[in-house]
Amino acid sequence: MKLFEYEAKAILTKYGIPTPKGGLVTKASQTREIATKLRSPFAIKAQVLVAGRGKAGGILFADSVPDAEKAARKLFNMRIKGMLVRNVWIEEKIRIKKELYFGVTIDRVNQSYVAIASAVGGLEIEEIAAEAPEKVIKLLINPQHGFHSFHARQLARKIGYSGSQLSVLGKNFERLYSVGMDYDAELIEMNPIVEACDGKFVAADARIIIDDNALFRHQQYQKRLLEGESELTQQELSAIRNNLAYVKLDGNIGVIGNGAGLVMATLDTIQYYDGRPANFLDVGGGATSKKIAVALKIVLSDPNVKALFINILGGITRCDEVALGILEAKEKVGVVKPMVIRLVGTNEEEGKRILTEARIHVLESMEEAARKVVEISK
Amino acid sequence: MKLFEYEAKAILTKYGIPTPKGGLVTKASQTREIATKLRSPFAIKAQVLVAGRGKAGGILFADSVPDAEKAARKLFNMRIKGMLVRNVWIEEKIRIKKELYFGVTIDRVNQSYVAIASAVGGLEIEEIAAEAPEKVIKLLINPQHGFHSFHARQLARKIGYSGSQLSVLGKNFERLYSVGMDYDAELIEMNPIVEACDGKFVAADARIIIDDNALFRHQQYQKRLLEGESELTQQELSAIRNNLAYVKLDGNIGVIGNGAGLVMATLDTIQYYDGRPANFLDVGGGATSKKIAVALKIVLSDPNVKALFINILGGITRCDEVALGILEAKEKVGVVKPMVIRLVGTNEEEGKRILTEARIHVLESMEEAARKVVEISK
Amino acid sequence: MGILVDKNTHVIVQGITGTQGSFHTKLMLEYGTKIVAGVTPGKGGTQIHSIPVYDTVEAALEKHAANASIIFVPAPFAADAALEALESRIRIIVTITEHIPIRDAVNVMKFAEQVNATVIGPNTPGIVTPGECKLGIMPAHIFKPGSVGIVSRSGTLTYEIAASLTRSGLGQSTCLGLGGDPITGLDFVEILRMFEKDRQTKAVVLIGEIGGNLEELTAKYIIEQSYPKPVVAFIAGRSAPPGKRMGHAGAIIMGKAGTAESKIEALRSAGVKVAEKPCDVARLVARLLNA
Amino acid sequence: MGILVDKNTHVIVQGITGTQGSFHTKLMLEYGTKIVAGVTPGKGGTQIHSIPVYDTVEAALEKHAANASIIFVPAPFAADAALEALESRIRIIVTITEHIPIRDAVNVMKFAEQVNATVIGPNTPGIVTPGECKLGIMPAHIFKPGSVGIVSRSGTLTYEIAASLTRSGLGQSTCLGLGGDPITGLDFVEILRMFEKDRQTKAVVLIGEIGGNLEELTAKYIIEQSYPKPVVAFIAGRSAPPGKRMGHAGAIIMGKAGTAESKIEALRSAGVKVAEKPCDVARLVARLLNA
Repeated sequence: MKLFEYEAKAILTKYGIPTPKGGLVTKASQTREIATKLRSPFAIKAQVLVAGRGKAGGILFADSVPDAEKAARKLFNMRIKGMLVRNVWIEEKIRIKKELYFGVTIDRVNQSYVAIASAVGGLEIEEIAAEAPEKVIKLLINPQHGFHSFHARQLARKIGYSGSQLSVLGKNFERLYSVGMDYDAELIEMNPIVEACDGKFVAADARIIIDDNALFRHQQYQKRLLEGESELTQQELSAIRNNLAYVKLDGNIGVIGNGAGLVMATLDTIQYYDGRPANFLDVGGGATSKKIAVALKIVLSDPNVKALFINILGGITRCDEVALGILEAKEKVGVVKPMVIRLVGTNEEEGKRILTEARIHVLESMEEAARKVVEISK
Repeated sequence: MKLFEYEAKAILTKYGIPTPKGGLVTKASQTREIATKLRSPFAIKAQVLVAGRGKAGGILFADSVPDAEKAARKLFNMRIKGMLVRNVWIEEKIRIKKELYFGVTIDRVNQSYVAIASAVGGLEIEEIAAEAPEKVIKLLINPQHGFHSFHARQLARKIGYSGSQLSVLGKNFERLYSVGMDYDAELIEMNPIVEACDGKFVAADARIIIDDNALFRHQQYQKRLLEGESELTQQELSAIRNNLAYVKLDGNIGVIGNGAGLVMATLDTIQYYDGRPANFLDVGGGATSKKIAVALKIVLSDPNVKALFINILGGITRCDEVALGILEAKEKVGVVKPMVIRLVGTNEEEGKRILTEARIHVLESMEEAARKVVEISK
Repeated sequence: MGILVDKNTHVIVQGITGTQGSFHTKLMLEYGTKIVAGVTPGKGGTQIHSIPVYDTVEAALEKHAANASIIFVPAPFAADAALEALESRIRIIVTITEHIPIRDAVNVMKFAEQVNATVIGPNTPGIVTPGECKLGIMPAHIFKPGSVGIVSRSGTLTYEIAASLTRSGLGQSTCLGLGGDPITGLDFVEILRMFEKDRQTKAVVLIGEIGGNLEELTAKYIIEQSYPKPVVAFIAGRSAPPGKRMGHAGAIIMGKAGTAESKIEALRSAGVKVAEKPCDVARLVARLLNA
Repeated sequence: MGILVDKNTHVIVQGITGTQGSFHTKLMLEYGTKIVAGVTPGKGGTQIHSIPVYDTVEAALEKHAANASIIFVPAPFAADAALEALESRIRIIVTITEHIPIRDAVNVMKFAEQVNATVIGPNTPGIVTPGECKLGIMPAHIFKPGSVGIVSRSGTLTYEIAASLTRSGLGQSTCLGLGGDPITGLDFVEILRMFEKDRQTKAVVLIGEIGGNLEELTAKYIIEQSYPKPVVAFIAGRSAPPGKRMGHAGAIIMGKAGTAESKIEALRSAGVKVAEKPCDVARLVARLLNA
């Protein structure tokens, strides 16, 4: 789960990491009130959960309160990479001497956390690594030993700091690591953390992605994700609430299957036959008829969908139960779009019988089914 | 630093460990108001920082509010092992089925923490261990791995629990461990943790000793120790505030030295010659004249002191500086009691000269000096 | 023989009394897996499918000898269960549970590393050495003993491919899922190493997917070691967009890293035959084994 | 030779720019200790007594080879400094700092154990192998090379006894303080083992005190191993009351545990000569060495 910049900054502040003084604007008309409490010049930033917000025009600057208000109005009327701007964060603009990067994320190969610091900041860390790999310093963290002050100082030194700045910058690294652990962040970064002209360090932008699987330990944010604002579409939200894995794509063939790998392979096979999948939807293991119904509803709520492909490999899941589920779902949801169903595995015969009797054609081969649904979709 | 029962219970409650419903009474007249909010019968407990409070009559019981008030009044008029009762904790008395013990403390030999559980509680754990060693279950904790739920359940099982009680009891053990770590406890125990007649578990008494060296991480308690109520005498407080190690004893020879081992050996030597030390006071390394002055003041504030023994082994500390310190201190504090000074080590000659000129006799042998001060004290 | 589990594997089931744990215990017993005890805190003293249940792993091991554990414990408590098994000197741990927090998984893996234990999963269908031992939730009937080793990041897709191998007469030595999470106990390279040593295994099928760089590292390993057994791969997620998790927490393309193209290219340049579609795998394996 | 430190010990001083660190660096240099670098975060690039100072241990070791560290860092940061040295593969660490929180000390000791390093202290006067290397804060002039190994839980009391040995013509092989805290890196038994192997050491002086049961365990060890070298002991704290910390955090009698009587009795029954007063130690040692 991605946190908004203003949420992330509030947490950083709580942990003693300096961030620019600022305030959240939920309506453009509030801008004046908030801006007058700050010192100009201002940075006015759209609160959207997309990367590359800056390049997309989501960050504006203003020298006066009226200009700040204009900027806020402009942002509130924007869509950034398709996302509506619902909130704007206004803060004091920092006089930047240097932009740095610091973050903590997962190192999959080493089954560990890794701290990353860079003397270049402001860009995506992958871009920095691509352009100047020698500037990106990594340190593996054994969570049993933790990330200590001296680790933080080692990194601060390696990105070029010494003297009291070394200790101060290190302290901020250490604090960010604490935030990351306490909030189960799979990614946390200050990008950039800025060395201001006065030599002080300020986290000018912050990004936190909480591990979805750990959200039960962070109920406040889980609640916000499911009930409040988020980057999720209605379909995505509905999927999360029903424990379905759903990803919207831009084709016209709706896909439902059981198992992430199988569904990915189904999309690939559709594409192999020149079809265009409209989504990824994994119902998981042992889905009930209710779950299948919700899945159908979500997929069909996409107006682009011209045909449906349901690909079930009954293992522990029994095909007859799946068949009944599809029938029940079809009836409830009122599916009118053409469906191609591939159903194999445990109790396959019984499942096929049920569907065939309901005049739904069932195929055995995933490839054949894919070819067929692509044909229909054209 | 020892926490009062009511402080410890407040922390336990914060961590979700059930404790009896109760309230703090700072004046006997408040008892009625607090007791009426509770369900009778009541336990009324003197808040003093001494072990064996129960045996000393510091815990009373009452079936009605008026009786509770009487009990509180009685406690407020008591001294328990010399300690004045300043606060009383009144709580709902639990219907006890069984008293258990759980605590976490330091295992010096294994350089580790150790969790201790026992199917017998209510007594000091050392007594339980002496009487029924087979009932005391120990589990070493590697702090890098932590104390996990399953560790807690292992202990709960070994003291005789199963079923849902096993998990509930284990959960309380786990929480107490968290308190211990979070508060830098060198000892934390629920003694007893009670299995009530309804099968639930309640921490009927709780003890927390915070590692003095970690108090800087727990400023709230450090402040309470130095400024508020505590078990410390004025001398002890004054010593702590001045970074001196002071322990009151019941003899008549005041002792000041540098280094804990040396001071202990000094006391032992005094005792060896049939003298009785009035205190232990270690000024530490490189004490300034100011520190020596405070030390003298603390030692002399004990009216039992008939003679003083200052035993300094100048190593890094220079004897001449110590001599000047003693003179300065003597003047400031106005010492009139006889003093025996043993001064050897770095710049010994100069030190002796300074003191001899001030007509203070200086000895070289610790044994000789001890013999002499014992003689004077008789 | 196969790798990791066989006839001599004696198993405890952690979380045996839950719906999943109980159901799959029955199926594993039917398969012939030697389950000696179950563990569910608070359910000690009961029985499930005639298997005695204990409150702690320690208690179970006081009465039974076991060298492997399979975990069905709910995600918030699964890491604790794994650590419990590890501390009790169980050295093969199959973690079926999905949705375990990353932080918890990292702790388990570090501890396992320290004590030299093998963790399969989390979020894995498990491991099966056909005809000998099934430690997982995969359907039994799709496997048969044979000479193909299968290692996968997926569940049902593995069944799809295993079933088609079986239909083509290609039995399996061992089939296991690494798990669909970003942090899993094993990687492809470790399994390739085991398959290399296993006499029964004549060819390896590797089922990868987008996310991470395990497949690229595997390609490197195959080149560096001149891996002696034929390898056929299928990589799921060619059509996946960047930045989206495709069901598995680990299946995500970050920027330009973790794409199917990158993996396929790396494997191909290591001489691995990469199938275009799942159904092509069996044909490629057959061709290599007959070559 | 002596134990643990000698002419080949190359030292970094952590916390070299503080009052204590700077002062004792000077004294150690005067003694001939080979100090190669100092570390104080934020003071990198400066010099103290001509010794270059670095911001991190890592940075110091990029330029200098060292196999020991002595720590003068203030208590709240001392454990971090010890871990830093340990992670940089320094394997002998002398922690002079006192008042380190127990939790921090436990972490350091566990890590040291894992990497097989030796931690002396915390709250120790350090270690000296007379004539070769002084890694500590003890006054230099009271020692002279010889054949008596001294191991102690105390500071000034050790000086008292060492000085009286020296006055009696009994030089020392190595003298070290374990530290006055409840959690210290070494115990008497480990040092006895080292002194046993050290050819130069002919007799051992053990200076214990109330609290804990290190002395009792040592007595047990001496009996079990039929320890071959004569041991003389002094135990401070016979007159200490129970439940009070006598200056050292570790010097406390808990209930009936940790009394001087218990220690003295245990040592005597192991054949150790226990001195009644500090000044008796030298005489007992002389008698044993001449026997």
